[in-house]
Amino acid sequence: MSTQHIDVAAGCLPTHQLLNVDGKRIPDEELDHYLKDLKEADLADFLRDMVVLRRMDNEATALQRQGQLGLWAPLLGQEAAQIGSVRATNDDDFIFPSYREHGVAWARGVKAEDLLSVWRGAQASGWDPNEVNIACQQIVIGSQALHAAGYGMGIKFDGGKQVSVAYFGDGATSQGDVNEAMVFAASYQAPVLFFCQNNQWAISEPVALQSRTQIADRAHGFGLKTWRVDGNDILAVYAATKAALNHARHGLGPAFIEAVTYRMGSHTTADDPTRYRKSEQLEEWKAKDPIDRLVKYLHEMGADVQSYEQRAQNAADDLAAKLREAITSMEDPKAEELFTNVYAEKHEPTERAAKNYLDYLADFEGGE
Amino acid sequence: MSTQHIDVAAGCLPTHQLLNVDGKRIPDEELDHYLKDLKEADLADFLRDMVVLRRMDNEATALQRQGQLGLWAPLLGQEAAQIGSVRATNDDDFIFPSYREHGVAWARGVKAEDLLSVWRGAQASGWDPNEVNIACQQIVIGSQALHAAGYGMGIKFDGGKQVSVAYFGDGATSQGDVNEAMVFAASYQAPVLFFCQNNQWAISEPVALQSRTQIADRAHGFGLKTWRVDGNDILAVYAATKAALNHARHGLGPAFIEAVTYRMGSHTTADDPTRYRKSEQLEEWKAKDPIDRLVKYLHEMGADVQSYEQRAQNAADDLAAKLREAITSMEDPKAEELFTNVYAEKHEPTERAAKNYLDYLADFEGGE
Amino acid sequence: MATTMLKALNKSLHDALDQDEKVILLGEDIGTLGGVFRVTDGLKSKFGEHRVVDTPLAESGIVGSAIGLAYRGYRPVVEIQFDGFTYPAFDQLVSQLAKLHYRSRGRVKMPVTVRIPYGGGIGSPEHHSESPEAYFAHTAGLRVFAPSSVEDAYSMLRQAIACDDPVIFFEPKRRYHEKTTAELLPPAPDASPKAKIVRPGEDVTVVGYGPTTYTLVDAAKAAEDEGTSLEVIDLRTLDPLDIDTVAESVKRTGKLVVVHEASRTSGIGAEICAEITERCFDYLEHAPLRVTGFDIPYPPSRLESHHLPDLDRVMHAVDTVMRHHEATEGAAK
Amino acid sequence: MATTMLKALNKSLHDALDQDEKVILLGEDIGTLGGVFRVTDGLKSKFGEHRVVDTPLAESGIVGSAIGLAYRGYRPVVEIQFDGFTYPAFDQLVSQLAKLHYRSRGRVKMPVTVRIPYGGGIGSPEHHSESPEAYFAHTAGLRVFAPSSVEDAYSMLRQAIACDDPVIFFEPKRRYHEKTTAELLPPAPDASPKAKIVRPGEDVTVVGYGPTTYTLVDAAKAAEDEGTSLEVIDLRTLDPLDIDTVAESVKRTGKLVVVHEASRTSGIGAEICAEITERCFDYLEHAPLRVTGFDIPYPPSRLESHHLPDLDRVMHAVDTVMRHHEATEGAAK
Ligand SMILES: Cc1ncc(C[n+]2csc(CCOP(=O)(O)OP(=O)(O)O)c2C)c(N)n1
Ligand SMILES: Cc1ncc(C[n+]2csc(CCOP(=O)(O)OP(=O)(O)O)c2C)c(N)n1
Ligand SMILES: [Mg+2]
Ligand SMILES: [Mg+2]
Repeated sequence: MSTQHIDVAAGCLPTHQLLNVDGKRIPDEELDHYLKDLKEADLADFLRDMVVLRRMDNEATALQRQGQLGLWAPLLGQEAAQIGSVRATNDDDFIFPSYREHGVAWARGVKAEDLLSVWRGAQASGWDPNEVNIACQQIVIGSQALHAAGYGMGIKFDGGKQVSVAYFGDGATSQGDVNEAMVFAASYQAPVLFFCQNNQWAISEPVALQSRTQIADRAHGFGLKTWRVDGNDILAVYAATKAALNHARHGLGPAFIEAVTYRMGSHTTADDPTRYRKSEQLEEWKAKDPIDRLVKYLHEMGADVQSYEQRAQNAADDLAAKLREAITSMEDPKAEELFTNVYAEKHEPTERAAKNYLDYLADFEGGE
Repeated sequence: MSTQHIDVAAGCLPTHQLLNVDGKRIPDEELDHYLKDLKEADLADFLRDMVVLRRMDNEATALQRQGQLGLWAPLLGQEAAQIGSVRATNDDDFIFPSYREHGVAWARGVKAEDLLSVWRGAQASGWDPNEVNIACQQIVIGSQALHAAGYGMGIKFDGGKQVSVAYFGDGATSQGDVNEAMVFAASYQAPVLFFCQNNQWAISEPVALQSRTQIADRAHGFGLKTWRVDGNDILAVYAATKAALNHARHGLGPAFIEAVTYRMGSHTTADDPTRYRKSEQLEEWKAKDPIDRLVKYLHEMGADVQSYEQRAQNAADDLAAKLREAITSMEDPKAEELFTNVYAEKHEPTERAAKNYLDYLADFEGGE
Repeated sequence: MATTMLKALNKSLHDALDQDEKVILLGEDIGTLGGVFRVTDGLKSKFGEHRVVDTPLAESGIVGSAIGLAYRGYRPVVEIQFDGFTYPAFDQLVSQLAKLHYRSRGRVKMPVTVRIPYGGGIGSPEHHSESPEAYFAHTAGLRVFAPSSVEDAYSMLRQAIACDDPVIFFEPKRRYHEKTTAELLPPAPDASPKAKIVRPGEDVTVVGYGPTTYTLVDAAKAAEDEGTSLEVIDLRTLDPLDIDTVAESVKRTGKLVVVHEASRTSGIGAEICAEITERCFDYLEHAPLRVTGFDIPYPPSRLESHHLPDLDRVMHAVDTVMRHHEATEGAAK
Repeated sequence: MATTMLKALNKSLHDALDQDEKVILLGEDIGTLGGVFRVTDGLKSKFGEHRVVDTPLAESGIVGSAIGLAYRGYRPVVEIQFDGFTYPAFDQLVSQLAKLHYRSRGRVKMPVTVRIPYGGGIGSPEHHSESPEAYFAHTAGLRVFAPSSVEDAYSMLRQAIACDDPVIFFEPKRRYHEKTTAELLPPAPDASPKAKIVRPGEDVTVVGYGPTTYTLVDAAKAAEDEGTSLEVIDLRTLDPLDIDTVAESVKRTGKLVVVHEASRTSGIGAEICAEITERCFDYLEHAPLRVTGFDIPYPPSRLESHHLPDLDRVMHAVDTVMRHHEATEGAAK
């Protein structure tokens, strides 16, 4: 596994950590400011969110094993990166996610059935983008970064106060589209936040294969205001995201965050990570678990951790029940849906094809 | 023309200048070393090369006006960038040029007719890439950067001692392909030199529209060893190219040069630059003319400039005569060439189509 | 009114910008320069740099950011500088633009128009003369418009911009400068373009679009002198393909010739021939024929006159279907 | 020998790597992981990381760097992870790979093989089940191979790699795991693949390739029970298209049905129907029919069984051409 041993050059940007692995709070001159409005209750909510997500992964993985889902892409280990960032956004900041941002969608209020229907293969997409201000999830690596750049250009042109946010992985940074997105956002000084979850792996490929420098340094070179943070430290993620959104929202141009985290699970339920990575690496990162760390910090603060954990478990149980319920009551799509929404306006060939096929089906089921 | 007034952030890399606009030699701790083998005779050759290129542009532009060429893309003003760099390469370093590197091709010995045949529309390409170690010229902006990256990967894999060199413009840096090329070259630490002639314009678009930071800074962020040089200073270009090739050739990974120059002519003979840029800018850059500067330096050195200039004029006259001669004796391609080299191996449908059409033509010309 | 296609396109964009503030133009060199063909001449100075936007040099970026703008409620009109530079944007066109309405289950609309000056015959270097329309006609979710006349250039571009679906809008660049008199009328509300019989006839149906329509009209005139009457159909849209109009004509003439500059294999001509054969089998007196660009990369410009279907090649195909017809008729008599 | 298509492909790559040191494999996850489908399993550890190369996540980069390697004398074999991820590389495939031999006037050869696992039927999410072959068949300069059998997977991949032209090599991914007994033989020198009659018959010619070939064989068996004899042709290559073999068959049967998963409009089926009509017009008893995927984005997997041409839809088309035939025969009697 030689590619794992490539060294990444030491970066020119520091890695912000506000909570160390023992849950100790580390002062950060630049970012502390962005935590000032955060109450204990908010931290308890963070904890709940992360616990719920971990349960979501477990449930969905189980459902996939039972054949209820076609596939699932776990976010296991990336809870702090997703929750810390999405909780820092305003509800009308528009998000362009990849296929792994279930946590982001959940935090914006997406319903259980809408989280699962795509992964079941029952629907082409889950939520309504305009209801939750999250675009359709994106499988084509990196494409959504350009959509975010364009959306941000729109905000700039119409004078809106939102920020457009693109989520993508470390692997995605190699795609032309992600680079072009940085070029466009920088060119128009558009309010765009590029949020990269560097989870160390793109399926079987280690991040060093994609980049010999820190990803954050690359973004910096494009003229984006850039932060590199410990992505398993929810305070650092939250504070940096606040800082970045603040920067972008105030017309100072696009921003970039590299959240250094780890994909503790498989790439998807179809993947077997033991083929390409050592168990020691996983162990190493387990010690940096984002949930444990927040729990330690809450203890440190003298909070009533047990009651928070209980509440989190309840929320997780609740979600788990909803997911199972959603799956068991989910209907298969009807044949006519094949032809629905191919075009928004009247399109005769599609209508004709639909009629022909549905007539054929009716005949077939009726006759023979 | 508001886009012209965008400021580019001051870069973190210095701009090397070894000859100032008055032809005074400025010491450069890092680069001087690479000039040590350069004799006065070499400088005289540089002068000749640049004078010849300027004449080539004039002749080709005139030939285009006379309808002998379909189009021409002048390199006027970029003589030092092209000659300084190509003269620093070894003959077996393989070059992937854009459509503007006539100077590079000429310096490698490409014949007059092969420089013009494409621009006349008589042939799909000029030289034989394997004879002069220069790939076909590239019109699709940025594509060739990936070919250079791949070629460099090949050198790395087979242990060759060459360097692969990609030429492209400032506009090209926005293309996904150029960014992906940097990613690939960096990933394999391949011996690739990316040579960007930042001539300030991509047709009508100023460089600031493409990049808010210096292009060199962007490359630096990808982990490429990067130099930014005054591209109208042939000594700086030559020395930096030597340094960069040296770096790449010795297994230290890919390199990047941003040569800051100016397109003194039109984008192509089809373009009218007065529509988008002020004449003052041109005047400003005329004062930085790469040929004048070398002449001044030669004077400064006490060289017999007049005889060098005479020799250069003779070479230019010679090329001009060859170009005109080449054009007047150039035959139009035959219809059968339509179907030649579509495939390298036998391909029946192409043979059939060729036969049908040629039979039709013969009938047509014979009969009716 | 004396005008050119260039001016008609310019006015179409002008009027669309004027009437809907969500219309926004994006492309390389379209602002200050007014586009390399000057289609957008004067629009930036009139509507401002936030409506007529010079973009960085990256086609995937242009189409991808147009998609983002559509998410925000804009109606972007994108210019690809030349046909051969469409391909870097292919993924955004085919996987994103074409599919987002479907993928979002109808919740997201993509009213994006992608203008592509296309086709050969202007003596350009490689990548400047291509006809990539079949790629897009083969891609569900896109509409493909290919006007040939000045009037259509104006009104179909208005229709494309007004349409809630993405439209790939092919402009026959070698017709840009031809002078003509034309009245530029806004399209009737809700009318979507259909194929048009530009010259009625009885013996052979000849079908083209964009730059070849003119060749077909010339062919019809030439054929008339020889006593053959061609019915010339201008398709106008390649998706949806108005096969009904073609089928009705072929049912009358019994003979079909389809003409385009694009490569032959699996081109628009293949689709029309296959579909017409299926619909009109019992009416056909001869197999439908295609006159197309060859299956070769676009050749150097000094060879392009061979590659482009011209009057003679069209007439040759017409003669072929007619000769057979006459032979059969002769035999029957 | 008991084997699967996966193993045959793996052995084909193995043998090619073994016999020619200029053969080099590039792709995402093809090294340590052995590819997401395991086609390259074990090859990196045997041949080393300079022969079996994990690449950064960028398809244009993969194809573009393969072109550079070909300039240097290599014979790159590229893996695109799934069909739907081909499009970011479209420009490099269509403007560069396809055209460089022509553009260089024959001086540069591009012996690059691009392997694409394609097609549906495996219950995957969007972008994982597409059939983009028509884009490439429409593009001059590329060869397009689409084997259906295990033997062909082995030998045609060897032929693709040995060929001095670029080959887009479509692997029917839903057939990867089917067990079969097959003898894997290197192709005869200089033999280039042709269409193959995999089951002779008399009444209707049915043509398919890749994943649909099996459906056609099943259909032939089913039809036999009903007293109809189908001649099943496996195209094997889509460029060059071996239209002669199809035409000879249709001249005997007088009826044609073409089947593919890809969208209908301007697909391979359109080309075959158009071309066969032109060549076999006087032999045809019924218009050639197409049974294809619909002109829609690939649907969610729980709808894909409708989208994919299945036995019933093929039989329906066969019945249609036969019914007409019988009606006519009946009338004649
Ligand atoms: C254009 C494209 N190429 C390939 C794939 C297949 N693929 C799916 S996920 C993935 C790795 C992505 O890695 P990264 O960007 O780091 O995101 P992560 O999965 O780690 O969240 C690949 C190669 C794809 N979805 N899209
Ligand atoms: C992919 C692509 N898009 C657009 C064009 C049209 N075009 C030709 S040259 C050019 C500007 C290139 O600018 P730059 O890279 O700075 O090179 P320069 O012309 O200044 O040498 C453009 C947009 C093209 N050739 N290829
Ligand atoms: Mg990752
Ligand atoms: Mg430039």
